[in-house]
Amino acid sequence: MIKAPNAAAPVLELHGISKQFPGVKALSDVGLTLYAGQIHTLMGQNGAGKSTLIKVLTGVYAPDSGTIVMEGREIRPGSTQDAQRLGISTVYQEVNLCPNLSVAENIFIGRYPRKFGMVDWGGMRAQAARLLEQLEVRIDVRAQLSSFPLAIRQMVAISRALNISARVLILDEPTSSLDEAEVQLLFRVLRKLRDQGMAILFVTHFLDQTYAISDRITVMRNGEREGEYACAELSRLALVNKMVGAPDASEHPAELVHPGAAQEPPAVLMQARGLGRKGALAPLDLDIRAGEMLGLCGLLGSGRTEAARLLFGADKADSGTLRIGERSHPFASPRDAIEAGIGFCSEDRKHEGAILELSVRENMMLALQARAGMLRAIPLHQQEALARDYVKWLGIKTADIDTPIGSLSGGNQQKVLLARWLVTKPAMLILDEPTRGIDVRAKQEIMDYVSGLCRKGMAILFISSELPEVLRCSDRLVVLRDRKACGEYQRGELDDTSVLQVIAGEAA
Amino acid sequence: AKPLTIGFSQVGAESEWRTANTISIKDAAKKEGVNLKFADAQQRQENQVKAIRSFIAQRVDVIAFSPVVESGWETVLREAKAAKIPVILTDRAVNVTDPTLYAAFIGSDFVEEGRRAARWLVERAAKTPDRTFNIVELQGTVGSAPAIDRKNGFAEVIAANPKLKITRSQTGDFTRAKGKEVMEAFLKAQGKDIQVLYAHNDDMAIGAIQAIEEAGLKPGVDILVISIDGVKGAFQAMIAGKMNVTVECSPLLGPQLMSIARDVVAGKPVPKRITTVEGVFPAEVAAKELPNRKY
Amino acid sequence: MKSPYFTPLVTVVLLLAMLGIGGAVYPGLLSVQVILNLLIDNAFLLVLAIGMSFVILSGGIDLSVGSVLALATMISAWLLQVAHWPPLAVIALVLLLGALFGGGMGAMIHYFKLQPFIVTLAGMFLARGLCYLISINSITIEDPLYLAMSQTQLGFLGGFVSPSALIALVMLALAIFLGHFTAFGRGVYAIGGNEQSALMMGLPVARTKVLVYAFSGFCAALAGVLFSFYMLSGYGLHAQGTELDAIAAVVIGGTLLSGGYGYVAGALSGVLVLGTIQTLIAFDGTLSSWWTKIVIGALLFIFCVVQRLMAMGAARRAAG
Amino acid sequence: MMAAPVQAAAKENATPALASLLRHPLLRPLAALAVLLLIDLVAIPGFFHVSIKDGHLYGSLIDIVNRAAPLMLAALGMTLVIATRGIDISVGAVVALSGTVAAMLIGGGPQAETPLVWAMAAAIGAALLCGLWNGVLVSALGLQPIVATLILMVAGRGLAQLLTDGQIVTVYYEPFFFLGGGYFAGLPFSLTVVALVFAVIALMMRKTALGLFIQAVGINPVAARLAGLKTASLMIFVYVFCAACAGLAGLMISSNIKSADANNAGLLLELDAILAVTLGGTSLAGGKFSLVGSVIGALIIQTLTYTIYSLGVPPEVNMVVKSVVVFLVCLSQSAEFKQLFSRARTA
Ligand SMILES: Nc1ncnc2c1ncn2[C@@H]1O[C@H](COP(=O)(O)OP(=O)(O)OP(=O)(O)O)[C@@H](O)[C@H]1O
Ligand SMILES: Nc1ncnc2c1ncn2[C@@H]1O[C@H](COP(=O)(O)OP(=O)(O)OP(=O)(O)O)[C@@H](O)[C@H]1O
Ligand SMILES: [Mg+2]
Ligand SMILES: [Mg+2]
Repeated sequence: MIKAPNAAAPVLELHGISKQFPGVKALSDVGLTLYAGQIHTLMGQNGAGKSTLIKVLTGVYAPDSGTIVMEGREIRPGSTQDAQRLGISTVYQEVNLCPNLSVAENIFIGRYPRKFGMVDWGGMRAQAARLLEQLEVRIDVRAQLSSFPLAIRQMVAISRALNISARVLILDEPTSSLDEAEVQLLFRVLRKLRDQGMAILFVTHFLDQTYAISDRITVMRNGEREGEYACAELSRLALVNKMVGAPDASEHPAELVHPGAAQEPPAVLMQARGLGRKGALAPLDLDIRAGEMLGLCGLLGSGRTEAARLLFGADKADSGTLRIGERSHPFASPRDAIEAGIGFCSEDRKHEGAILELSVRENMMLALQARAGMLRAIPLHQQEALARDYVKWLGIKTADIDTPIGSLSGGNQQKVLLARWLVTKPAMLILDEPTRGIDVRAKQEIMDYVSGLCRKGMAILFISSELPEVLRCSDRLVVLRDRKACGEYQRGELDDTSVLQVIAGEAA
Repeated sequence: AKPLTIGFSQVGAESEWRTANTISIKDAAKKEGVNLKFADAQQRQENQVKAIRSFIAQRVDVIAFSPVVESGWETVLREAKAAKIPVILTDRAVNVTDPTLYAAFIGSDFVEEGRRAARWLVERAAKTPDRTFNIVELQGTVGSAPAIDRKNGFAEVIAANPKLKITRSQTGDFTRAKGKEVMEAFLKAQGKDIQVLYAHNDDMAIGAIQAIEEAGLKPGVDILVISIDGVKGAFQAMIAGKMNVTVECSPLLGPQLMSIARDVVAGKPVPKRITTVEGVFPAEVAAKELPNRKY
Repeated sequence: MKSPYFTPLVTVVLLLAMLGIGGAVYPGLLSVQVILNLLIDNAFLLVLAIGMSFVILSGGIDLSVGSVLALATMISAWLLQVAHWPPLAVIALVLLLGALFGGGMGAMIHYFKLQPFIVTLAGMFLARGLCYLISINSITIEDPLYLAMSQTQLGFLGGFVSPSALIALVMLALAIFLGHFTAFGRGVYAIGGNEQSALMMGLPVARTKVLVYAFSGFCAALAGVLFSFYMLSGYGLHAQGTELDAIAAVVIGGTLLSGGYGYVAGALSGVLVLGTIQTLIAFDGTLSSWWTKIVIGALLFIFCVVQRLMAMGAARRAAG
Repeated sequence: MMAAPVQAAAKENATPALASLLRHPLLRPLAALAVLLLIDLVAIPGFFHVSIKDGHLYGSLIDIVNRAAPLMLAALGMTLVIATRGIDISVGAVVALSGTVAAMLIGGGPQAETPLVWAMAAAIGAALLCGLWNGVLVSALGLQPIVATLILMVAGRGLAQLLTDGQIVTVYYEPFFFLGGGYFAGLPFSLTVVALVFAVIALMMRKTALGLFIQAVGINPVAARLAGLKTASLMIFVYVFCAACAGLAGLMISSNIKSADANNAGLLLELDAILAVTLGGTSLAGGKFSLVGSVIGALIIQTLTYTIYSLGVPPEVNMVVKSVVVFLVCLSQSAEFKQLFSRARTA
């Protein structure tokens, strides 16, 4: 293909890619062009077809039609292995690593450093530690991957992709569970790679990140390519409008006003005193009130997820008390907590949330049914009605409520899992990164919806690595640092800059 | 004197016959004050070899065993010989190049049992010279020594008689359930055209008898039933007129084993091959014989 | 499920305890030869378990190994006794056939996305059936090399071991190397951990899976060769139900049946545990057939439960 | 592969309803069964002949369903265990144990020493205990299902033999024979029992959330726990249920042969049950399962066995025939294989 002489030749071109899944046209006639030394961002709503495009490009799916041209030659990667060999290195949306192997192996498996024809374990560990150091992750690289939280796993997956000396690097929502600081580190590395002449394809739902790093943006909508734009020439508002395909969508709706915040603090629903677990969380005191949204914030690994799990009884606390209603001891199991009217939406949707082969409806009904007990089956028509309602309210893009959740896009799976807890109408809901991987528009809508529930009296414990979101939504904020609570703030006491100082431990 | 210690490796407990065999040996040992080391091989030869090795390690006075199969004993028997422990075989023989590897073999001759069963049938057939007999055969476990030998012995004798013909032959794994299942299929496939059932053991015969009855035929009358072993159940069936003959294969080797073992240890010469005395019991003698049956 | 790495160690400790108690109860149990007999008598099982380890680590299962073992003895015996082939050629051919048989099953499992359990179950029937097609009788092997391998006693610590035991140990060393120091071995672990991820990480999943079953088939054939040294015969009923022993040995040795977790060396401890249970029973010498079964079950139970409790305790201590 | 011609022929005039029928997961096991029966139709004269004898139906087909009944029961129980990602290899031992308990209690006389109902209840009780044992080992202690049930597989049969001293206990008490040998409405009573058990589970699947819970636990136990399922009691339940099915199967088998054979009853039944479950399209990796599929799987196995007997296949070839058929049935269920096949045809 002949390009204007002043532009560099494209590294990778996709033409007319189409892909049909049973009942869903995921991609129709999509094109994409990547240039060396550029970062290209792919934007689109949940289920627009971004991940599918990437999977077609890297040989996971065979396209129904279309061609892929790399450096002037047509390629047909039949597997990820082929793609890697051709110089395309990918981090997929769901972290695809082996939980049973060590961190170091996960980075190097497939291309081990060798010594005397054997795997050079020592060398490998040293290199792995060095690679992770680049992203300021300091962990024991010999430890099993499964012992680390999602964010760390995400970093490991990124390190793995970075270490493949590739011509093209593809990152599908790598930042969805990372904190601001980690994102900045990642961007620093990406920029360096770009300057070395690598072509980078990046997917994110964060507009800030898009504008911070992209050179070009391709917008997808409903499996089609809406258009390709130079980053500098596209305003945020225009971008969002192009994604949703509505000319009148405004980017920021009115700031949320939370009437509960101004009035008398309502009754305490749950009270934790000295709740802790050795090695996971220092004893924590926490009051959660009905009708209040309590934010937990902190850095990666500060212990937010641990706190949530202890409150929910997913892990057993080894110290402290938990008072809710009549009971005064910590939950022994999630079941206990659910019976007490608590819900917990985990951050790790692949391992702790979705039951991939079951349908959207079944996934949604699971917690409700568990609470009703096995014998009292919710009648099918009622299940269907509920599922349809939530599919509509949360804008879940699915062919049918009986589609297996595994064939939904990542963001839509997340919405289904959120619905699983919303249908139980809990007294208190713990949301750990509930909007992970959900697109800008939907995120706002979901948080508004949740805030609405809160106004009606539900207590919500909200954890998110997106500080602005936490600040915007929470009535009260508890800051964690090094697995210890280190401060409590009312709405408005912290702003975008001071919160950073607090969580980083630089006196507020 | 120190009591005699015998290490005995049994095949397993796959049938009543085998259990009777075990009991006979255990009882005889107790009666004679012999210290018996008993090891059950759960039907596996390698377990028997392991057991024999452990007997050698425990330095028993005599090793006895009922081999699962005939072949494959050379090495371990050499070890026993090197340790100067005499070996006595029961029930089944072994194939070894050096016959001094074992001192004696007490047991039945499976081929002969097959022949006896056939001879009974030949005599019976002689009474109705103009009739032909279609025989169905229920074999034992495929590949096992009694199955192979009983089949061959039977086939050898009836080969001479053109009126006796085996029309179907299938394995019933020596069990009642399988015997019944296979016989059901035979009856459907061949209808009324079966005159004789030859089963390699009584258990299969008893199962098959039920199938015959359920098909509306009279076992023992419409279909002659011949089998081998001579367990109590077979005698009861014969008394009820449902079975025609059983060829004895005696499991009661205990007393013989003990006395041979004593002789061997004492250095007395013993015959290499000791065949157990076994009878053929047609239905006519069943009622009289039943009270004498020990198994 | 979270503490597979403590299990192998616990297994060894328990094994020693079991032998110690056994030695105290049954004099003569703790002699050098009895311990070496554990190796001699279970050499073939160890080799089977090694192959099985890889299959299980990859998240599969191979039920055909016992039958393939029997088929290997049968083919060897037939080639030696009836076709009069030279012994080394026989061994080479049998090993090759075993690997092909396993590889064939592996290819069906991978390319046609069939369940390992059912494919290898059919393979189990097939191999056993092929034995009977060769002969339903057992065939005694009289080849001098086999006789030598069978009867040679290599002196060791005052006792002796058989060449087969030595071969099995060499095989174990090779397998440990293969499992922990080669790309193939690590690929097996990765596939067992998460096959989908392994595929997405660009590992040669197809090749590895087929090779795993080929390796297991090879091990089964090698076990067959060792077994024919041991028994000097080929027989269709040899080693019935051994696949279960091999699986049990691997699992007792600390490998998770769901794949991905465990050590190849665990196979040895698992095999020794099973062997020790049998030895204890043989030394006791008073158990009837049914008590033998019950006691095997009870010992297995005690062993597994203690192993599990200790592993859980260790995990808790490590976490705390 | 065996199913291919049937499907290809049907596809030509496929309406949408038919198309969805063709994609139905049960189609393939059914097709395999149909092909087997077709072979019987051609090769075995009178195979489909069913007559009336003593007021009930009589014929090969009746034999097959009657014989398959215990296997169907075992397979039904096994299906739920497999759906939770487990496996139960102690089924055969439980069969032996329950048959033995009943036969021992009834005794060898023409009259029952213990009332029949009590004897059967005791047998099923013993089976339930076995299931509880397995379930506790798996769920409370976290042993791997295969080892946990291996313990009972070995010891259970030993226990049964201990009860009978290794002897076969023959029963002469007539009413006991009805369960495995009687007829109800012209059909084997065993079939009625299977139908009842099936109806009970099917009803439970429909009217309670059991099916959903079992699948959830089988696919993602961690997520299931976090959603508030009682994973431990569910696990115990499936093992207890499986053992109860096995216990019933054991009663049926011993009733059919009018004796309890602790040594051989149910030997290797677990393998056949697992085979039936897989042939029915349920994955051993847990999750989605099909009860009807397992029943069809059991029928396939029994039809195959019966065909081998009826065809006069020499016993030494049995295994090879069986394995080849299993391979073919598996391949016929593999979409990948069909692709290969059609690609070869177009090329
Ligand atoms: N394996 C599959 N089977 C069936 N449908 C699928 C499959 N994978 C994706 N889809 C469908 O294809 C469409 C595009 O999904 P894709 O995962 O590409 O979306 P996405 O743009 O990455 O969304 P998100 O932002 O939520 O990750 C969705 O409607 C989804 O339901
Ligand atoms: N930068 C880091 N360096 C080393 N270890 C880290 C780092 N970040 C997290 N960890 C690990 O994270 C674990 C604690 O994570 P936890 O789930 O409590 O985090 P969190 O506060 O919920 O944050 P997030 O949800 O963003 O992961 C510890 O096991 C710790 O070893
Ligand atoms: Mg996506
Ligand atoms: Mg977290």
